[in-house]
Amino acid sequence: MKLENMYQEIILDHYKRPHGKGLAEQFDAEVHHVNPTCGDEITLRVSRGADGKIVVSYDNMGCSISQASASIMFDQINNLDFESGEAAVEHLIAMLQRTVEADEDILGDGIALAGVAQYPARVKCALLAWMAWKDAAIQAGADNNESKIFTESNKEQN
Amino acid sequence: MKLENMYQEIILDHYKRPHGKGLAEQFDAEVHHVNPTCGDEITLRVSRGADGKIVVSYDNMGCSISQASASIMFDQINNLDFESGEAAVEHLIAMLQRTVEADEDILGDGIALAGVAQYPARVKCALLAWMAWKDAAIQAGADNNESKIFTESNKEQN
Amino acid sequence: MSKLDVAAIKADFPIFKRTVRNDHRLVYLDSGATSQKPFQVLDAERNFYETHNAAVHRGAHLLAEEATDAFEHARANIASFIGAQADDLVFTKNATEAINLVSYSFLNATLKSQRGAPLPKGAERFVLAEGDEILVSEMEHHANLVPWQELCEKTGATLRWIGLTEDGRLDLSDTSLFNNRTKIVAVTHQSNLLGTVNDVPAIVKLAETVGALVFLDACQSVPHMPVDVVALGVDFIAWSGHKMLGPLGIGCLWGKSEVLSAMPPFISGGSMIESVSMERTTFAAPPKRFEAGVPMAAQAVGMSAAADYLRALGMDNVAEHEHMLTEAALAGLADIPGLRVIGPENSVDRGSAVSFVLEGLHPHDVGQVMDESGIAVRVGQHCAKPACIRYGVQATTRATFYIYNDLEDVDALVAGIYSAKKFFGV
Amino acid sequence: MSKLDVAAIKADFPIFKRTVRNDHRLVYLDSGATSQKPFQVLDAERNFYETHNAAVHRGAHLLAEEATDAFEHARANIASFIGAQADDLVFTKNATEAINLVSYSFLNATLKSQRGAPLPKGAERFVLAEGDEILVSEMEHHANLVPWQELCEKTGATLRWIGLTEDGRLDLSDTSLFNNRTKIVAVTHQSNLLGTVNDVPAIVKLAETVGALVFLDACQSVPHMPVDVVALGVDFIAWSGHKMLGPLGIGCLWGKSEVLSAMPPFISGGSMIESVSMERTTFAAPPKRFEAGVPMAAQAVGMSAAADYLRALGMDNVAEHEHMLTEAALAGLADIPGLRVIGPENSVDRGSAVSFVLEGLHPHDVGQVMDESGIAVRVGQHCAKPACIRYGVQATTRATFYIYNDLEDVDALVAGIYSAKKFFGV
Ligand SMILES: Cc1ncc(COP(=O)(O)O)c(C=O)c1O
Ligand SMILES: Cc1ncc(COP(=O)(O)O)c(C=O)c1O
Repeated sequence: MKLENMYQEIILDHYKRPHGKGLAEQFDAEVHHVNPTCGDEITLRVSRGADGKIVVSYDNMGCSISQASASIMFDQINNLDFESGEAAVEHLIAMLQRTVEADEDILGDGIALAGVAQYPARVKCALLAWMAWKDAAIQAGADNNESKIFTESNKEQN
Repeated sequence: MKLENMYQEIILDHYKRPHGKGLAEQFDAEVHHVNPTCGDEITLRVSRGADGKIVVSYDNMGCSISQASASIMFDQINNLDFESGEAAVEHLIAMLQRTVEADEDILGDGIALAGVAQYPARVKCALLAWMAWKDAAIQAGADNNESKIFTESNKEQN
Repeated sequence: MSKLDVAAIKADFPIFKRTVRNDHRLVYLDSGATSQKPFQVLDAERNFYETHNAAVHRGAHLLAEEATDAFEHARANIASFIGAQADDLVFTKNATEAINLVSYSFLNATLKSQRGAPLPKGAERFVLAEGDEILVSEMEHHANLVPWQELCEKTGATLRWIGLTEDGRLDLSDTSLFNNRTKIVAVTHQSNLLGTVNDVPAIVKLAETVGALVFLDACQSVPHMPVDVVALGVDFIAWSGHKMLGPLGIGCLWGKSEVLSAMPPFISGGSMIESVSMERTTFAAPPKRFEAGVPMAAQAVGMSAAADYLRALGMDNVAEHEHMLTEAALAGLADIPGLRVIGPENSVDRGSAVSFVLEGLHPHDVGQVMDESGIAVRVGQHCAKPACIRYGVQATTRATFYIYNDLEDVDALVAGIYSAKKFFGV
Repeated sequence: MSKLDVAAIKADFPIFKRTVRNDHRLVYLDSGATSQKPFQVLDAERNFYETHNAAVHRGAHLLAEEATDAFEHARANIASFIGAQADDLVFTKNATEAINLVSYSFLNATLKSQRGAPLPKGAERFVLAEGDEILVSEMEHHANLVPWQELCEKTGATLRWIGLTEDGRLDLSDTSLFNNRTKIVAVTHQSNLLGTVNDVPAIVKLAETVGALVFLDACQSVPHMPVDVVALGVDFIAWSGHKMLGPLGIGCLWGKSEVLSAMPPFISGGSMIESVSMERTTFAAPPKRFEAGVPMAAQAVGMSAAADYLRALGMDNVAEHEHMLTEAALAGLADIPGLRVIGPENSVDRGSAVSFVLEGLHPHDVGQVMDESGIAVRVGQHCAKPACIRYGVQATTRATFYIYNDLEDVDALVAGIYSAKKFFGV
């Protein structure tokens, strides 16, 4: 059954016991991203260390995919510098668009999200936390070169 | 050829030598009606005599049908009272909708307009002058019972 | 018992010839979002293009005459479907545009009046002063909420709303919401999230006492029950073709003729004018005043065929059929542990939209398991986020029924929910 | 010489299988009003309904995914047809709505700014002050004139216009029309009445010097010539699907992405929001921000098939073909006594719309005689009354050519005019 490709054990584990959930008191930037069709939400905070490392915390509501993905995001990119974190986000996007083979070194348990690619309507769920991280990191001034690549369709505009 | 049913000799005569064209100086009400798709226009003035008879004058631009019909309108309803004029307008409408046999006593040369019924896009041309007359007569207060039947779709609204 | 022959109906809908995931038959429970289309509708639309296509109201050649005739015949037929006159029916691209047409009438009348620009007779009803009120409800679809919020934001009018009772009904106890500052009451006939059918006569009565206009969002009623605008006594209704077996890309606004005549134009351009110069333009009478540009004539013809299809079934029979399915669904759901229906739990004054949440399971996940066995339900906020918030849920799973659904589909829904629970071990 | 095989093309268009009045073959010279549709377009639309129909961007089930995919693929394909990115292309019901979307952006930005309501970044470009100017031309279709008149009437901005030369061209000699109060210059790419193709680079240059936005009405250019929005350098273009072989009921607005992002919403409702509460709504990014309600997905798929059809012919070849027909028509008309062409008399910078008047004959009567022998031309003011007034004519007869016309059709046109003269004895 294809469904089990998406809902792998490891995903359901992250969903039921998410890592790093809970907001830090101190932060340099906070973002709130939503998926307007289904109502999934994440509030995400980052603070930048002197060493350029970005510490992330978050709180969220949503489906198993969006929550598991946030938990995996925390495992993979908390305390990384912007470039490494961004590379992970790009790799996740590419995996979900099926343009690369998933690299476990970069995505960790995130490789288990590969099954989501079969369900285009769920890709947004898998990306929600990661895009929020990128937005927050940029808002915190972490991208020295002011990356122009970034345009997040769910970002608040008004 | 069906076309000759519409463009009967008598229509073309009215078109080339219209009766009563030219605006009177004195009037109780003036209206300006247009056919917005083709640009046909008529300015029409009425004055009401003490006897209730309505004197009409007009100036217009437009196709053969609209001009011939204005000329026939002048022949048929100039100097009639409101009820008789309105009856003629209603009869013309019914003829163009093919719901009655044309009555020459009422429409005079207007019975030659029967061929227009085959060309729905031209019905408006044939009605322009007659509807303008009715509008003007009502504006001049000629309809004692304030006829609510009348709603002219090309009447100016703003 | 239902008077509809579902097997015969299904045979009219080409989409049921395909299968979905894992070669399952399609159990389509998402007609609340959009309905499927019978071949009669598709044929009518195609026939227009293949034999009469031309720009309507814009030419005198044969095709233009035929196209205009087909378009205006469609208007008259659709109008008669709701007990209305052709001249009072405006075609829009969807119900959303129809609602905006009305909200922008207020904006435009207000601005034009402030600047002394010409306005149609009777337009005062659409002129807002600071502090005037617009009344909506907490169960509105975003389409019947956001346009009014926007109107208020741009004019200084105040948005107020009718709250909801625990069991998913309008709470009409606070009658002070209807007061002499209330300019329009805009509420839904049937909630697309809760299924509630609102008490329109009560609302009309309250509005009448304060002289407010009444706008009824009929998106979920016209396709599902007999609707007669005269009997309803409202000033406007709006709905979409695509939810009543018709094509996408067409909706309708019906308004009382004296109310429509009083409204200044919304979208302007060709075909809605009377006379144009560089300095000044005058406008046509309704419905043309509100139909700028080349209209969706083929879609009007298709929507008219949809009205014919429904009329042949009988709207009473349609409503009865859906009622039967709704009762069965509510009964089946009532037995499922951890399931909570969002909206009325009984079938009184209730349409066939059935929303629910399951403890410990997110709707997205429920929907996904169902989809895997061919059951198409909708998950999310259903463009009614305020009502979701009101009932403390982030999202719901929603099944909606229509003429091509039967009791087997209800059974599939119930079985699907059990599978989802099993899959996720809750 | 033309590279199009008209006989093969015609075979793709079902409407040419029918005959018209008196069993004549159809000589369709009214594509400027709306084009006919090839079966490839009709099949694409029907296939959407028969196999993928669902409300797009509103569900997670298989059909909803497929429908969303088809819709977004259509967007990308249509965008690429004009050299643009998918995210910068907004679907509307027709070009008229697209123009109103831009004119209402000015209105809404102005009002929201006056009340301190939130606005997108960059919205200042859309905020009008009393005395700011909107610049159009005297050859505009009503669709690109009336919305700007309405905007001025509601904001106190001033409408100015570029006049026309005797031979049907924009008179760009008065450069003071472009000044630092000019907020937007809205002109047509190709006149639907005169056939004139305007000098877009010259207009863009003048607008740039004063920092004005440039809106190009591309209704008569995108269907007929290669159009590349990047090369044009304008800020917006708008056009309709139905004039480029596509379905009725769909149009497009393309805008530079930073310009679209700066615009507040126009029509509001479902699917264009980010988050909604009773108190406050935030909005999605373009293009969704401008696509409230269930969109015309089937029509988008049909329009995309139309783009494919034209791309396969080659837009250069289409333009060349029409140019050939236009030259032949102008040559044929030049010999007719009492005939006056309204618009450029030669074929330089000129599309295939050929308007004319005949001494002593009203266009309605000319059109009627032609129609009787199967020739469909348009008569009237062509939604361009100011240009009719400018040239002192009450109305014109207009022939427009497209890919399914050939030299025989041009001959039929010329012969038809002679018959009309004969019939009326002038
Ligand atoms: C130049 C021009 N602009 C605008 C329009 C309006 O297009 P639509 O009626 O499809 O909105 C047309 C056609 O009617 C046109 O020819
Ligand atoms: C109650 C209700 N109102 C309004 C709408 C909006 O309809 P549309 O998206 O067709 O404009 C819908 C459906 O989406 C609805 O269910």
